[in-house]
Amino acid sequence: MTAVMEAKGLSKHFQARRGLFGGSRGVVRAVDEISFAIETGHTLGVVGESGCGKTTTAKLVLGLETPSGGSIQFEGRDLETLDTPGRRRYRKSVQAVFQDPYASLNPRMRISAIIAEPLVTNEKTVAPEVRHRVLELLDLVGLPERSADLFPHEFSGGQRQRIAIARALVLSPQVIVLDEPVSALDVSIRAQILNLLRSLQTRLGLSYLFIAHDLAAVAHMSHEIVVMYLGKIVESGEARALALSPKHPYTKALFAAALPSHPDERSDEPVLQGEVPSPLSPPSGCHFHPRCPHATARCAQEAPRLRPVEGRQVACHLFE
Amino acid sequence: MTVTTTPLAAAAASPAARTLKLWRLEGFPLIPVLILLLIAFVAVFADFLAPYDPQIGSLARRFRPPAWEAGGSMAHLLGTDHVGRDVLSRLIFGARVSMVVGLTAVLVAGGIGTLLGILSGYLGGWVDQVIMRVTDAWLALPALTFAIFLAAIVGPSELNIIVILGGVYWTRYARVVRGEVLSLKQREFVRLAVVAGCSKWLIMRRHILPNVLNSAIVLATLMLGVVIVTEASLSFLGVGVPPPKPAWGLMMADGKKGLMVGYWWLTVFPGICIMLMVLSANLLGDWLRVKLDPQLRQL
Amino acid sequence: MKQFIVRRVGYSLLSLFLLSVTIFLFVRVTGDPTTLLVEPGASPEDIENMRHQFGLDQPLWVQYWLFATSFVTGDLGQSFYYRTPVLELYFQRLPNSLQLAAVAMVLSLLIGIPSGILAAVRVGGFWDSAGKTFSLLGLSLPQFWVGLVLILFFSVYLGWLPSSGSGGILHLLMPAFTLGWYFAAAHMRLTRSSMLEVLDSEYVKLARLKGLPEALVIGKHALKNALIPVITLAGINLVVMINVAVVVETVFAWPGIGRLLYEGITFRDFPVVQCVVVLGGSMIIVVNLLVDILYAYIDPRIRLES
Amino acid sequence: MANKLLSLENVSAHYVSQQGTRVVRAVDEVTLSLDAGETLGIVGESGSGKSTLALTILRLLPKAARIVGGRIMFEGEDLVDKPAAEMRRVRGKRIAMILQDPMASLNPLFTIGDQVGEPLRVHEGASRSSAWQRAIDLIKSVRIASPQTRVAQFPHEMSGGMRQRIVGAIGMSCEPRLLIADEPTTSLDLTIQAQYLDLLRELQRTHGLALIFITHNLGIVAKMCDQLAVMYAGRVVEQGPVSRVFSQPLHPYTKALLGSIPRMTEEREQLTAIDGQPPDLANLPAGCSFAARCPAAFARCQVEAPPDFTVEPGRSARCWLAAPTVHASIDQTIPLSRSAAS
Repeated sequence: MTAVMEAKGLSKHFQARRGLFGGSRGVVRAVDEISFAIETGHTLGVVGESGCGKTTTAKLVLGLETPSGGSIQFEGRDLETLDTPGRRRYRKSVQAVFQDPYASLNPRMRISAIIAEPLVTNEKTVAPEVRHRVLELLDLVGLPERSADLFPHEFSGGQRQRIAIARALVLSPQVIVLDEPVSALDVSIRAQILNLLRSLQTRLGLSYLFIAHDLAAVAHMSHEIVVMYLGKIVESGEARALALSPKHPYTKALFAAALPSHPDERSDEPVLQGEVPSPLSPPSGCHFHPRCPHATARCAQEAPRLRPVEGRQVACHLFE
Repeated sequence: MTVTTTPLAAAAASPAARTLKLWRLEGFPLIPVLILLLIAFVAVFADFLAPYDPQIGSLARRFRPPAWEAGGSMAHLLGTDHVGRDVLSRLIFGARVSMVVGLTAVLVAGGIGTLLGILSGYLGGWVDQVIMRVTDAWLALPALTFAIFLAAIVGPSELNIIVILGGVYWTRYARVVRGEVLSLKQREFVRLAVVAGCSKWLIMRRHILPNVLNSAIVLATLMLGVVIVTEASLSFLGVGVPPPKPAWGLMMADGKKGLMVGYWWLTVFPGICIMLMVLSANLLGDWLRVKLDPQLRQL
Repeated sequence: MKQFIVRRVGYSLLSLFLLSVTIFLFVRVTGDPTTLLVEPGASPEDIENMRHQFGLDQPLWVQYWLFATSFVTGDLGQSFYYRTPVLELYFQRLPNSLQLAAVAMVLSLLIGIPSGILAAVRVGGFWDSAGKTFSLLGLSLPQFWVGLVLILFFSVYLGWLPSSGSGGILHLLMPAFTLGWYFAAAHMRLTRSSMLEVLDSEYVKLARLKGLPEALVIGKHALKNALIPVITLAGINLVVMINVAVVVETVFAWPGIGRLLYEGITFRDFPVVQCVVVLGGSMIIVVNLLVDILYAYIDPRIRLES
Repeated sequence: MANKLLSLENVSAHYVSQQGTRVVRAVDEVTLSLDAGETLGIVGESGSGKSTLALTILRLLPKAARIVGGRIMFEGEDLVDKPAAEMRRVRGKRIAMILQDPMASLNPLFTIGDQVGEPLRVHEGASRSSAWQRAIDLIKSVRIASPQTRVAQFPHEMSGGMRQRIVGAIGMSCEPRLLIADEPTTSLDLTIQAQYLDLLRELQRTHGLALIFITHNLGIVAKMCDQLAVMYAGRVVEQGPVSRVFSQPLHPYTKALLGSIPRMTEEREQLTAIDGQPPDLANLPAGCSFAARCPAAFARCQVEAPPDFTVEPGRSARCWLAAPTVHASIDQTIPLSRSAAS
């Protein structure tokens, strides 16, 4: 198994400073030295609550933000060291599908132009070829050919998300970042899109970075899962094993808080108390210690590192 | 695997058809649009429509009342002014002045404002800071006061008025457009365009500009009314279109002296013209705002 | 909070600076400043003297320095017409403008707020369209036209009210109404839209769900929230009113700052024009600053967000 | 029927457009009932009419909508033709409701004590000081520390979790018999959502409340509810005890819905996708409104809308397949997934 993409010690810090006379108000470590790998043809799921850094991670991978530290390696080469053609190739190989199907498509462009935009921008292609490719993709995502000449407002949410997927595929990328791709859709439509994404993965050998707050959807889609809390990875490992027997106290609490899919599965685990602290002033030591039922004095002082535990990575002093 | 979808027809046809229907039915401001078209028509064909030269009168025929008043005649349907010029002819040529000044000033203000608003909103950083600080400073001056100040410096002429009004009003445009751009910038299709490798300029042209156009049009229509009132006010105060050119505001300023002795037609008729034009522009703008741009409804 | 105020004051100073630069540049760059700054009909020697006095023979930045320092020290020049310092003239006229603005403001709030509330509560109904028409007229009708029609009606035909000048309350009525209508329309629109927004909020829905009588829902929960932006705008508008009354004061010959500006234009008395513009802009910048700081005291969320 | 806390009988609420040409049947012939202390989940997708149903019970429909038929019996009284002033005394006192966004539900300009005590003052004529005292007790009862100081604070001085609890306290202030929660947790993070559900559960236990959950999330129903009603296109297509409906859904829509959610506990290659879109409520088809998307539809479904078949006591479905004669063979007639069908 080879990793198509690998992040090593990746960080993104934001200066909490605004305007001309703002002055600095400290640093937000939105993403703090995280490492992960996306295997070829696999899905890496990222879960965590708001403020955990999962969206920033997606932006870093997409090149929408530049990392403050660490590196991203694509096909074994560091992005930093890539020359211009190399970067262009990277950009073509990594595409995205976002949450809101209504905001993802420019309302003033026809579907054909929307789907073709990445192609036209990046490659010299003649018009008939572009058209051919657009129709091919529409067929691939299950939309009729005549959709090409319509405008976005003529489609429902699920159909728009199919269009967004077609656009992401037009450059035949290797990695697609899926940032909450079904959260905005109705329950009965979600399954259509998840099924489509899975079948595209097997047919085209795509790798996904899948970000969602719906744990069951992530578990369903992913091969590996990364759990984040306040910018750090607290646990990562094989998806099913992690979902069924989480180890880190936060992962445990998170999965315990997930809603059951059947009334017989109601859990009586105690609910995690407290709220996620402000990322502007995260707790010392292990960020999770103020809410952790197992916290010791050491947790408040020393941040645990990720360590291998039973084929998984866990960042917790309990597992040393 | 099979991916099936509903026949598009059901989903596709109905919203489009509904939009068309709404467009036709819901409160289209027919009368205001007709009034604006009429004023535009009069402005274009003023030379053929006006019965007299608007700038030449004879003192022998001063202060003739409108035709239906005692002492009025059909020769001067709406009467004559203090130097015996035909009021109707002056109103007709005044329409040209208002239209030309109004439309070009809005175009100038809209052009500068939209451009700077997009640059400021999309590029952010120091470009945004510079543009917005200047905008803030300029907005602190009430538009009319600012316009008077500029007119006092550069002196009155039709061209100067256009430049002045454009210079005064672009800031309002820039503010609104910038706000719009900031929210568009957060929209996912703009982020996706970055992912697709589009350059900043391409994104501004293809993704930002077309999407702020609606707001810009609505604003332009509403601005037309404001600009015309300002132009008339400047003319009324004597720093607008220089006499003897027939501008509606100027006509009212001239007529003001006659008001106390009962020469009401000199102020009332140009006033009605200004009112009709401004009201029509505002009604059209209000309607467009609701139709084209739900986000501006709160404005 | 301290940081917020420092930042906000910084922005205001920057705005003042940019404003002064703008005014300075417009005067120097467009055409010959001597024609503006030197009295009409001055002899060539006088002009040469003045050029030296204003530093017009110096580099631009030196000129700006002279210009800025004279402003900061309160020296805004002499009026050509009245032969007195313009600042003195300005403060002579200011009380009249304040009087007019205060009455116009009271009128505009008395009309604007209740009609705005009514329009929002009965949205889509008769009062809503009546209010819309009223506000559209207020925003569309040129003030000089409204003024002249009022004069025509109340002074010429009915003879009830004096057409011009200052004196008793009767003199104030027409100019205050003319000035107030425009602002009443603006206040009505803002009251309506802010009320509609508040009526749609979750806490107003919850108030209804609590079973509160409708009068309490609107009078207590909605109104207080909806009026915050209106009162803010009114505060700023009071200062704006002082500075935009030029047309109204001209029509009714009301001896305020607007009238001073008008005299400045007609007598080609440029120092007066410049003074009115500079002080007007500064006043508005300062008021905006005060309102923002006050706002931050009332509502701490603003401090954190902006 | 008599001892039910709440029972809806053939309740319909329609939106009528201004010209009167478009009628949207947002709630259509809904029959439901709820015992004291019980929890009912009403599940549906957006536009299924579930939120309109909640507002119908409280008679707080928007102006364009009205109740066009049926009875809403609450503690033996019909709410439909209660005078407006009396209806107001039901809201907040006997039926409380919690809205989608608990964070935005508090008025920023009034103290917590004022807002918590307000229903007491309005409904029970409590004096300012006694309402304040009871507000302190209520705040304590939702387990907020130092209620004496909290009561005088403003909403922005509290964390999101505390505001949630305050909203719960407001709902409980007059000891209502029924609490309706409309999508109470959609905007919340998982652990915060769990805390909120926990709080509601606790309030229910301590106050003997009946709860109605309006949600699109089957997980909430599975976690919280005793009874379940599934809504589709304005109608309740299936209802019954939660565990029975989850284990043995009668209606193909329910079945597909249950099949479409990914599960943590089992590996599934394919989820059951429901093709197509819900119908336009202003232009419903002649037959069953789900027929166009139903994998098990047959000729009769297209022409005749099925009535509500009671399959066993407390369990019913609007589906021809649930008609007494064919009921036995339902599992054979409805394929689990679309791919198996085609």
